[in-house]
Amino acid sequence: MATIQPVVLFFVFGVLAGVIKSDLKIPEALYKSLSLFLLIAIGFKGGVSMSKYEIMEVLPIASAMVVLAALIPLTAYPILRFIGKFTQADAGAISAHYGSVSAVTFAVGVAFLAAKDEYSEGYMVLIMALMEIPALVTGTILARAGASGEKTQWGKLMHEILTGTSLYLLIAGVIIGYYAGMTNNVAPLDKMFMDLFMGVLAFFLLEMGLLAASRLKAVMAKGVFIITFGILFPITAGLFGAYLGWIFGLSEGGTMLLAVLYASCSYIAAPAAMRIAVPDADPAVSIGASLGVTFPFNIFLGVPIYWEMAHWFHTIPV
Amino acid sequence: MATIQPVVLFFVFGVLAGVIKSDLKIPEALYKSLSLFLLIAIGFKGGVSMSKYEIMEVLPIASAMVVLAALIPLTAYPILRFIGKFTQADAGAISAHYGSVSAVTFAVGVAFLAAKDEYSEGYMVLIMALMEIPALVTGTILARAGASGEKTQWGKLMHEILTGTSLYLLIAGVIIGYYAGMTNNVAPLDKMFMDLFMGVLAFFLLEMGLLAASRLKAVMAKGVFIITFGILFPITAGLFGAYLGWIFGLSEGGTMLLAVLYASCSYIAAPAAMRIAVPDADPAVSIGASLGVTFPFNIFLGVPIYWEMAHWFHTIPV
Amino acid sequence: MATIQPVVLFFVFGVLAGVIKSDLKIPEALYKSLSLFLLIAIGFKGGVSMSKYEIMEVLPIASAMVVLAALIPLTAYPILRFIGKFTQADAGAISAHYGSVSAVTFAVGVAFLAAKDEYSEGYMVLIMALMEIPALVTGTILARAGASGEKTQWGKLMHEILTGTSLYLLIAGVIIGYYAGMTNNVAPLDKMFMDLFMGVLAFFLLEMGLLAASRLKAVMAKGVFIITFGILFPITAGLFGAYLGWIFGLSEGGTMLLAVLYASCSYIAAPAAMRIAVPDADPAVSIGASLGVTFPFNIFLGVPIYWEMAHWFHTIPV
Amino acid sequence: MIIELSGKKIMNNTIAMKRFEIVIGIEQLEQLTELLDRCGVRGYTILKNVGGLGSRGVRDPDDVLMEEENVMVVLACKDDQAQRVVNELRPALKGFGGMCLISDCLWLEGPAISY
Amino acid sequence: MIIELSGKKIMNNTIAMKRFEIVIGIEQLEQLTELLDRCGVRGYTILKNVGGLGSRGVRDPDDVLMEEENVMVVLACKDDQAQRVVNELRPALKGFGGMCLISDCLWLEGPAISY
Amino acid sequence: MIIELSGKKIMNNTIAMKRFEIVIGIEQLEQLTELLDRCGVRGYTILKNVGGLGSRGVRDPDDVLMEEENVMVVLACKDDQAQRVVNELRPALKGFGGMCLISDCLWLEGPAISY
Ligand SMILES: Nc1ncnc2c1ncn2[C@@H]1O[C@H](COP(=O)(O)O)[C@@H](O)[C@H]1O
Ligand SMILES: Nc1ncnc2c1ncn2[C@@H]1O[C@H](COP(=O)(O)O)[C@@H](O)[C@H]1O
Ligand SMILES: Nc1ncnc2c1ncn2[C@@H]1O[C@H](COP(=O)(O)O)[C@@H](O)[C@H]1O
Ligand code: NA
Ligand code: NA
Ligand code: NA
Repeated sequence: MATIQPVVLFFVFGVLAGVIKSDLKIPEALYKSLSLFLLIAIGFKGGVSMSKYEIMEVLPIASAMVVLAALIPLTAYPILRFIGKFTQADAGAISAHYGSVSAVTFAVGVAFLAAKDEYSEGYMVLIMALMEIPALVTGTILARAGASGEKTQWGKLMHEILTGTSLYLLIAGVIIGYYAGMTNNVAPLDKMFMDLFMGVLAFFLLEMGLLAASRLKAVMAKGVFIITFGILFPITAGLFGAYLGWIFGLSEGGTMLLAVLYASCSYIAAPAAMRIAVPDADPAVSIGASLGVTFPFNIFLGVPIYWEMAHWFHTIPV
Repeated sequence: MATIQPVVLFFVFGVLAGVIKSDLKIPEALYKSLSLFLLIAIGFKGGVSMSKYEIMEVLPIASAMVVLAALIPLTAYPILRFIGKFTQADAGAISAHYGSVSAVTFAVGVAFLAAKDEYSEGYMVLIMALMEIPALVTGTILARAGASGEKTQWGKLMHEILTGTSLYLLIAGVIIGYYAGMTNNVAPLDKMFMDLFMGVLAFFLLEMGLLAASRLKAVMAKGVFIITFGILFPITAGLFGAYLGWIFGLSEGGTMLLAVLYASCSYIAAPAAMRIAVPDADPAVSIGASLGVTFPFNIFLGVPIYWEMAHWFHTIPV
Repeated sequence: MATIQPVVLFFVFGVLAGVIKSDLKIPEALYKSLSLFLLIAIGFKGGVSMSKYEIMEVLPIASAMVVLAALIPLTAYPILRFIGKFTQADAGAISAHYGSVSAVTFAVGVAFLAAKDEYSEGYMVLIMALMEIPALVTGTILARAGASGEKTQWGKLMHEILTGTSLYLLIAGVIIGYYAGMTNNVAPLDKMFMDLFMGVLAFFLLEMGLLAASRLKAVMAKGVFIITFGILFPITAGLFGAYLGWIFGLSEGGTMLLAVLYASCSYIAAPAAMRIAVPDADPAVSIGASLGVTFPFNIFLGVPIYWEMAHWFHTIPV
Repeated sequence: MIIELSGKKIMNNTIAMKRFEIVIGIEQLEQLTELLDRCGVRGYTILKNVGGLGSRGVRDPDDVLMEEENVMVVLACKDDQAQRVVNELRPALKGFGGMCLISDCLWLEGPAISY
Repeated sequence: MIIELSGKKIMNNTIAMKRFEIVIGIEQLEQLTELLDRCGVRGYTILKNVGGLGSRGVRDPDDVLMEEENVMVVLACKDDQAQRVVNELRPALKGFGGMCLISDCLWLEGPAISY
Repeated sequence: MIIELSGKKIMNNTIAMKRFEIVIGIEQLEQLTELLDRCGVRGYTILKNVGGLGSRGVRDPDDVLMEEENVMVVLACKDDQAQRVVNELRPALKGFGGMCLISDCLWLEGPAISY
């Protein structure tokens, strides 16, 4: 079994600080600055490595992987609605969270591969950026279909999804990285966006730990179902992602990252979108499940498991 | 024509985010931290490279270049007053902005030279720091001479100019860099102030783009004159700067940077000074012209143009 | 005499900015972010180098050095109470500050050794983290013993000391650094926590200068005693620390760092603890002495002096 | 110096006015300021980063994940203006949530008129 | 539109209420909100990062070394509720320090009831 | 629990007072606190990072280029003190701009006296 990376220990110390009620606090401006950094840096890195392929070649495969991500909320919804007994609004909103992705989980996956010196396809970043769209739209439809009450604000929702900070900065990072790669000008920017990546991730994980700790109560209140769901669902989604990655001929690293994307769930972009699209859903539940259960599971156990999955598929003789 | 540097694309994405009303926001504390960084880093870099000359040798030339900067507002004022039909206060205040300098434009110029591996004189930073003084004083005189109303608060103004963050940190950076250079102790500080320079500039330009977008309406309201002025005036001032640089025997890189300094205009130090010295001027107009027109022009087209100017002068046989 | 390091000039420019009333300001979020960084980085660095010894071997020596730190407030208290004529509360609180340590002074000491390429024991960081405990407890006892009024909130105080940000992040950094060192995974994190250390220290010292300047008035009001105490006491404590370091067989660098720890005094953790434990003490006095007198003395003169002390002891033939 | 609530000058150099104190979510601030502009209001004060408890539960601007923030708008105006504000604000508040308190106050004359 | 202080409806679409304005140190905020919960209060507004002068001297939230911060809590409720708050708050404030001001106000009807 | 505006104790454990609510630019805050000190005021509360609209147009503390910021100062004091504050403040406000509202309030007895 793969060793735990030092960087994820920062998450542990964040949670612990919350639990023992340390006065440790991450200034809000730092948290926001770090997430800007991570989004740009992830995009930039992906863009630089994308500058080495023919984009047009990968486009159809990438699009397929994005579109198929709509299956995730479609699978999650009935489980949440009929086994979990959530309201339609909550079940739809949680589905949208699980269909959407977590850039930080992705970053932990990238760090995992880097520690192993494993190759992965740069355009996985693009897939990450675009996967939000089908997931959030599908989740919203599930939450609102046939529901009475105010009409869904589709215009506002699509604006939020398409211009939201996460998608926007990832894409901006990809384009700038791509341009820098094409014009051989990566050099002066990499000191920031590549060299410091892991250190910034460390700080961010510390804060994520604090935030997760602050959500523990909300998770506990929902009991066994949400914990079970928050662990079993990502494993299943990750398996599906790994399978797709293998089918589509990704490298082992890329296969694992696709599994991570399918398995990870959002706690920033999705809540923002759901506030607009499904205002009657309770954000405490979806954020609690996403950040309090699935996120820690993914960064500690999920990532190594998805790696094993990717590895296993790649040993299947074709 | 020289290629556009990747770092300036961050400005483009900042403007675009503003235009499409993305919820992208740079925390105020980050913006302020980045500008502290840039000022210190620019000063430090200049100081380190100054430690390689005899300071006394360059002092007379440097002083001349600083004093001659007073000609910029003297030229801008009549154009603004009589062609642009601005009030005396506004014309004077805008003149002060254009006589003053933009450290970020300078930084883009330095990055441009770095990408070309071109040498430039380190003491250009000192000139930048000091150029504010004659520009702001001249602009204030133009704005207030003969004007009725409250008396100009010269004491308060000079205090603001001389102890303002920009001038202070540039000079502090120069002195510390000079000392570090002389004592061969640059090494541990360069990882921060030199290696990260470009990455910090990237973030800063993203925010500048957002800020510029928020000023577009104010610029549009002033119409054709301000756009024409905001482009033609810096070209003229830049040409004058390039001519002076060549006359004074600067290197090609130094000549170009002097052109950049003469062409660039302020949107931080000058507004602060003008608030005190010319409270009846409308800051929206001067910041709009400076940040909405001249700044983008300079970083995209101006810098390569001033480089061509510098190059052209240096091909003149002496 | 050793040369002054460039990084401490940032402190000078911070003080100067305060004195000339520059509008230079460090955003609060930046100050807090930088101190999080410094604590983690100091811990991490120590942890990495600790991963190279057998921890169990050093534990007894380290514990002795921690416990003996309780002697510092015990020495300071009678001087403050009977010569300085402070109230029991103030004398106790100031003793606690001087028994406690300043991570930034320690960092300047580490930088001093780095510039000289001198070895020091990594576990000094652990000593620093733990020294707070006996110092703050002893100081509180001194301040409250026999005093009437509300009962000391020992539970709350111990919680504050043990879970306070400083101790917590230092220990977290040590553990993560230790783990990274053991598993040979330091590499991606060192770009942040080691390479940028000096640059971050520079910014932090700039802010410390501003803060010290804002305390000058409070110090002056207390006159000659506090200045004399603020200089002579750390020299004495430092001598004691150097003696102990030598006795315990530390390297010259380690001996010097122990002197620095004994000599330095707190202005962050101690005030927080004293607010809870000794609410009737005036924080302006203790912070003024600590930050306005002892801190600058230590980083400019103290550090080189403690180095000479360490050197001198090590020339004694055993 | 007793304040009489009769709407005329009652203390030297003061003018009787109405004070509004409105708390709403920041996402509605633009709509509110536009509404106030439409009413011809010439001055108000905005405090951001406000939290609280209300019918929608706790709203904490420091919770980085929830992104909830209230704003408080304080507004002094004359009685006739006040009536106009009340008429416009009441229906709008139904959509906004939040609250609006109204009380009497005196405006100390001196600074430029901005009411 | 004259405000009469008789405790009944006095302006169209408004309800007479009491307005509390409490300023305490942030370290006591949790205790205060628990106290208000106990009194059955259903709405209040919290402003953080507040400074001031009082019996304990100057408190400046911008002073990074002193770590002193006040909060202001604004609270509108009906008269009977107000009496309960007064009864609970008075002894607590002795420990807290700070201040509490009470005044009359009108609640503009419209938004969901949160008092 | 009806508040009578007669300046004497009217509710159990409360003292009738005047409440000042002053909004000015942050650049004048120091002058204002000095003025209040001169009047013998012993307590006030300061809220920073305030924006608003007034005779000088919009002032937005979040606009990093304009560097405009208002502060709100809330102050409770007894009637005689209040008169002194009014006398000093009125001329000063002419230079400052901004606004000052005055109203009646009750001070809940309990904490240390800081008025
Ligand atoms: N009628 C008013 N109601 C509430 N606040 C006001 C009013 N008039 C002015 N202010 C506040 O006072 C500040 C300065 O006003 P002025 O000096 O008139 O521009 C404004 O930015 C507002 O915050
Ligand atoms: N009774 C009240 N007193 C003071 N503030 C209130 C009250 N009710 C609501 N609020 C404020 O208005 C905000 C929105 O209220 P609501 O729309 O009812 O959730 C709350 O978060 C509080 O800041
Ligand atoms: N008379 C007053 N007017 C306004 N605010 C006050 C007054 N007295 C105290 N305060 C506020 O209450 C806080 C705590 O007061 P104290 O506990 O007396 O130091 C002060 O820092 C002020 O913000
Ligand atoms: Na997912
Ligand atoms: Na210029
Ligand atoms: Na010590």
